[in-house]
Amino acid sequence: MSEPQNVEQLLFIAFGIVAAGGALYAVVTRSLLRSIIALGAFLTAVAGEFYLLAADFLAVVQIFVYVGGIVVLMLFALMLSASGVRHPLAAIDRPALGAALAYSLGAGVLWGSLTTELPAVGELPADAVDALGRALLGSQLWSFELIGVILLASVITALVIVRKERR
Amino acid sequence: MTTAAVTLSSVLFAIGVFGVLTRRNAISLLVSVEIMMNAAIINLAAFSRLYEPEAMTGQVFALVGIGIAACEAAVGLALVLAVYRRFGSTDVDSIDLLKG
Amino acid sequence: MEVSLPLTFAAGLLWGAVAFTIVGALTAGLVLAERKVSARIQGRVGPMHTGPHGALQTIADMIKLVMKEDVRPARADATAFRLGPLLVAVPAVLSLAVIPFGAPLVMRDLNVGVLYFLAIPGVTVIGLLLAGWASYDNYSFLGGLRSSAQFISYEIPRSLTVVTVVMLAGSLSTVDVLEAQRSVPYVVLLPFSFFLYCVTSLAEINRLPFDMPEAESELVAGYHTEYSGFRWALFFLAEYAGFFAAAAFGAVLFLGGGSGPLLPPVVWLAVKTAVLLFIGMWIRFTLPRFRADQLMRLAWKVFLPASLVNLVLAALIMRAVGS
Amino acid sequence: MTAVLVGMFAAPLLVCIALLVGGALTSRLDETASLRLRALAGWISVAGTFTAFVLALVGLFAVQAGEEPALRAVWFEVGGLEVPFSLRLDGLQAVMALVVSAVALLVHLYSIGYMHGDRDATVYFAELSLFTSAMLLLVLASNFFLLYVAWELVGASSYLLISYYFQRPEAAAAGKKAFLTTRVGDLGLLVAVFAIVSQAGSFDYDAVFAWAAEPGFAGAWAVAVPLLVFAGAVGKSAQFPLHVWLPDAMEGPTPVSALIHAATMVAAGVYLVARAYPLFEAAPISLDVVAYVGAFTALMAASIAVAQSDIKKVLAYSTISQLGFMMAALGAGAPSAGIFHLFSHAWFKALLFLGAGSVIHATGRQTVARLGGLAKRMPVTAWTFAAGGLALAGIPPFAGFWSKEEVLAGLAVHHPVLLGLLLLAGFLTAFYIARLFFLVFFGPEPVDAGEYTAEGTADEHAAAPGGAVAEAGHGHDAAGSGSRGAWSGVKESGWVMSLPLVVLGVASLIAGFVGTEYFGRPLQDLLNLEPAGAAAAHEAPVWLPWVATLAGLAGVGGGWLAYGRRAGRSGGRGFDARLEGALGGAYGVVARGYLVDEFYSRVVIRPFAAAGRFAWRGVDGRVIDGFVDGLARVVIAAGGLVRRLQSGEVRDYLAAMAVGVILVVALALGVL
Repeated sequence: MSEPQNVEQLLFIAFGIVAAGGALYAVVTRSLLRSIIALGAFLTAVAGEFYLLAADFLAVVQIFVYVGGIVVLMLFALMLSASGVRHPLAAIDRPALGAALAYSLGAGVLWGSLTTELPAVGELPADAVDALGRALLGSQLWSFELIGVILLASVITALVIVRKERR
Repeated sequence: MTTAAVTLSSVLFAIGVFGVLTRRNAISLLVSVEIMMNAAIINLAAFSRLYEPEAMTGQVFALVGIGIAACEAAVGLALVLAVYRRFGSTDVDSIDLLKG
Repeated sequence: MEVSLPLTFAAGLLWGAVAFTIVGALTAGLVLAERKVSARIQGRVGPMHTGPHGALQTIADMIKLVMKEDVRPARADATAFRLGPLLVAVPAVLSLAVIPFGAPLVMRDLNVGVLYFLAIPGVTVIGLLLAGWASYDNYSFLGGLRSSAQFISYEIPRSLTVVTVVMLAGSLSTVDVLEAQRSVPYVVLLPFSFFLYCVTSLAEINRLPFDMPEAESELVAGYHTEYSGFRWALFFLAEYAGFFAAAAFGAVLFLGGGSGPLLPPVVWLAVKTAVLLFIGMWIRFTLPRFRADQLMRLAWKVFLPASLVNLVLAALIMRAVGS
Repeated sequence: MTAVLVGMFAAPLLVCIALLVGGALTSRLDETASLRLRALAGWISVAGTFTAFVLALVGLFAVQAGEEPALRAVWFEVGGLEVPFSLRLDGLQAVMALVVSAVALLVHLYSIGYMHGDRDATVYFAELSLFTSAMLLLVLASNFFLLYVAWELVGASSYLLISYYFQRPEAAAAGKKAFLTTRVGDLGLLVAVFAIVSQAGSFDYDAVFAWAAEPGFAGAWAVAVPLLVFAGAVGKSAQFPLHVWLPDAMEGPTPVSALIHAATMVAAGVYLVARAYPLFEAAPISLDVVAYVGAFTALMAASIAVAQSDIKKVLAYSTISQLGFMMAALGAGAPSAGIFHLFSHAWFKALLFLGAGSVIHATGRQTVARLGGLAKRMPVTAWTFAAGGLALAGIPPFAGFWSKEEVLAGLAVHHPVLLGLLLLAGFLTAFYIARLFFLVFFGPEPVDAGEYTAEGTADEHAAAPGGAVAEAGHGHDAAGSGSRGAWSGVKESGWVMSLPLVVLGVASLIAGFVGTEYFGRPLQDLLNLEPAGAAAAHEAPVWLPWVATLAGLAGVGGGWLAYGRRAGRSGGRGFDARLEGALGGAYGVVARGYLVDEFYSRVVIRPFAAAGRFAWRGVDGRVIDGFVDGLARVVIAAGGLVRRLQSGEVRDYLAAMAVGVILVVALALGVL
């Protein structure tokens, strides 16, 4: 299989613009709520990118976990900690420094990725979900188990942190 | 496609860094960090699709990344709530008891 | 695949428009049906004046709603207030995309269809929270928080329950799941899963006996207290779309979908869905409401462990039977 | 037999551990259980000691039957040196083990009554059991390393017991003094052990003695090693010049004085010399040193005892004096006579101490001048005390007579001068014990309780053995202020205290026979210590026993004349005053132990303290602290500079981190 089609590329770029726009808005807006909604839009756009990259499973998981989970969690946190809900956030602080560092880091990463020699293109398996499942429970079992352990640990940690102290 | 994916990822990453460096609110920081995570995950998915489609390693790691992002959000937001209870604010600048 | 992708997007837009229309019609029908059923159960006659036996009552209601003034509380956050109903309604409609209404009648046979069906409604939580919060009203806010907490809590046992079906079918595609049930519907093989699915689905779509979030007696009308007119209609539509989607999906997962003798698949699916819908309404007008804390305790202390046990047992039995 | 050897010291040790652990647990968890444990502690440790006693008896019979139980294991190895853990029983060790465990058993039993109601009784019995265990280990050890370990354990537990009433500064100071003074001697022993292992290449007794018996063993080592060993013995057995700690050690509870500072631990020095006798034999000059030190100590301590006003001090100096007798016998080439005297002394001296304890327990007083007329109120104590006193005075047929006679006989051949000294010491011994007996048990009862109460509680009651006694004392004082009869509340102690007195009284009467000709000298046979050519006892002049007995009778008679005869009137206390008047300042000097303590304080302690102060204020305070403080100041200053980097703001750290990441990326890309 060759490089994917041009239309797909166009769609990819279109989603990319949505994603970058959402991300930018999320970072610069002075309303925390809008920031989170923009994050949701950004994440959905990224899910679209995943779909275009033939990672259907990843796309759905992105919606499931990120949009349905993390964004909701952030909204909860926002609403439970009343600060920032009704009041605008502080203005962007030290924009010059942030921009300079962000620019150099992004440019460095981009340059590094573009100049790296990459191996030849392989074949996409017929049933990608099947292959992913086999990888998860086969060659990559270790990462699968590990993420399970990390999830358990973080669940317990979050519970311990949030629970009210007993008197 | 490679160029597009890599560019998108770098741009998103830079945006995330910018947010982390310039925002004061703890939840904003988490938002920015999630953007950075996603930039990395896009790279994983893209390289998995474009250079090693049959091995699925990239996708597996993207899943791991999403899982870690979920953990991070859970623990991070729990901390935000704890900090809010303690300091009455979610601004990270208000938490500076460790000043040297 | 090469050609299909852009086409899919185009088709998706078309399907979306069609689906919205269909869902609108469905909602009208369902509301009428619900009112009639409730009247029947409570020994009344229900709406009788508009159309024969009140058949056009809901059409009239919808026209009224669309034409009403759009009222927004003065201190409400405008963006969030507008976004809320949309984020609730759109996913409810979108989740219908993977339901196979019959061999050709599936909008898209995603190879992760089942997962998609579970994931997309999760987005509605954002809408609920936004709607509840944007209204700048304590009842709405509490209603929004309760709804989302309930949704998230019941999403977990529901997903775990659906996993048993996926395990048995060996695929995440809804079409494949249907294929696998050609001989025996899964309700026979997985009765407990079916039960869990029905109960958790009722909870997820906030219907009685799990309609705590909008308990009139304590929260006025929950997160949509401050809504009126078309936006309120969207919530209404989303609720019935969700009800319908859950029933249809249940029919697909456990009752063999469109398979059946003589009649075309669409009819069979409609019949099976209708049965499930009727059961839902029946329950609504029969059982009392749970209290908020009982509701959450039920989710985490009963349904979550039950679904886990169910999952493990199903896996063990599958392994033992050997396929 | 291995089990016998191990069990003998392990039983009290286990009791000690159990009591400590149990006490620690219960004191934290449950007060009722703690009290119950405290009440039971004495019986638990009696059980442990009884086990040891039975095992010691078994061992003794086995040795008598010709067995030689032994046990040897490698403890650890250092370099090429193998340090063994070895135990054994031969005649000497079996006798010692029996004496130690028997006296320990009686003292444990006695302590139950004496310590009744004491708040820390659990700790007391744990410490007492620890001592018993350590002492038995010391006796059972068959190599010098283990001997030294046990030696120090004994010292440590002695320290603990002397300062048992550690809330009182005197007791704490006495414990410290005992520990430090014996330490001087212990250092000698330690050097001796080092010298032995470096020269003989082994710790084992047999190997070392074989090495000492070699013809090549002579010269500096041959003299140095026994003298260093003797230094240890001098410290532990309170011989001149290291005797100063023993009188102070009377600050401990009286049963402790009986067990440790009369019958067992102080005898360890004597045992050590007897044990290492082959080393001494190789260098006759070292034996002479032992003999002279012993005889001198015997006379000096006996003379001090005459002028003491505290019951326990009299007995303490008496102990020093008697230990001098034993040392003299050892040095004169009659080791079995020395051990024989150790054997009989253990019984009657323990008896005297326990009798004194009984008096103190009943009255709460221990100054002779404020006691009197107790014979009527405490008959058992009085008569057993009399038996012990007669044994000490060397009046036949009491035990002390036979063993002292042996000692004198051993000296008679080669050391006529020392014989004279010891005869004089024997006279003084009889005199001071008679004085003590008459003053305490006869004469008028002290008239006043009220007059002395305040002072009494201040200085005498200082040594009071426990809460119950204090109550008894106060009760007596209260009664005394009401009626003239000062002793109206005083009565004989309970059976747990009387029984040991009676047993020891009988032992004081008969224990001497095991070493006499009439019974075939079974003790000496068992000990089998006599050097090859010695048969000293048989060569002694025929008149010697008569002279010795005469000296004893003269002493007792003199004591009766001075203190007993006029008991009805002035209570004999007047004689001390007359003696003081006659002797002038010399009496005070004697009473204060010939000012040895003062001498040490001037010559040793003050220079050391001055040097210590210089090292503390001058060297440590200025130089070392200055250096350390300077370092700290430098670090603080540097920290003050660096700490400005720590703004405490997360985003500053994040920015710094971003810079770091940029640097790493740049490095990875090869830009830098």
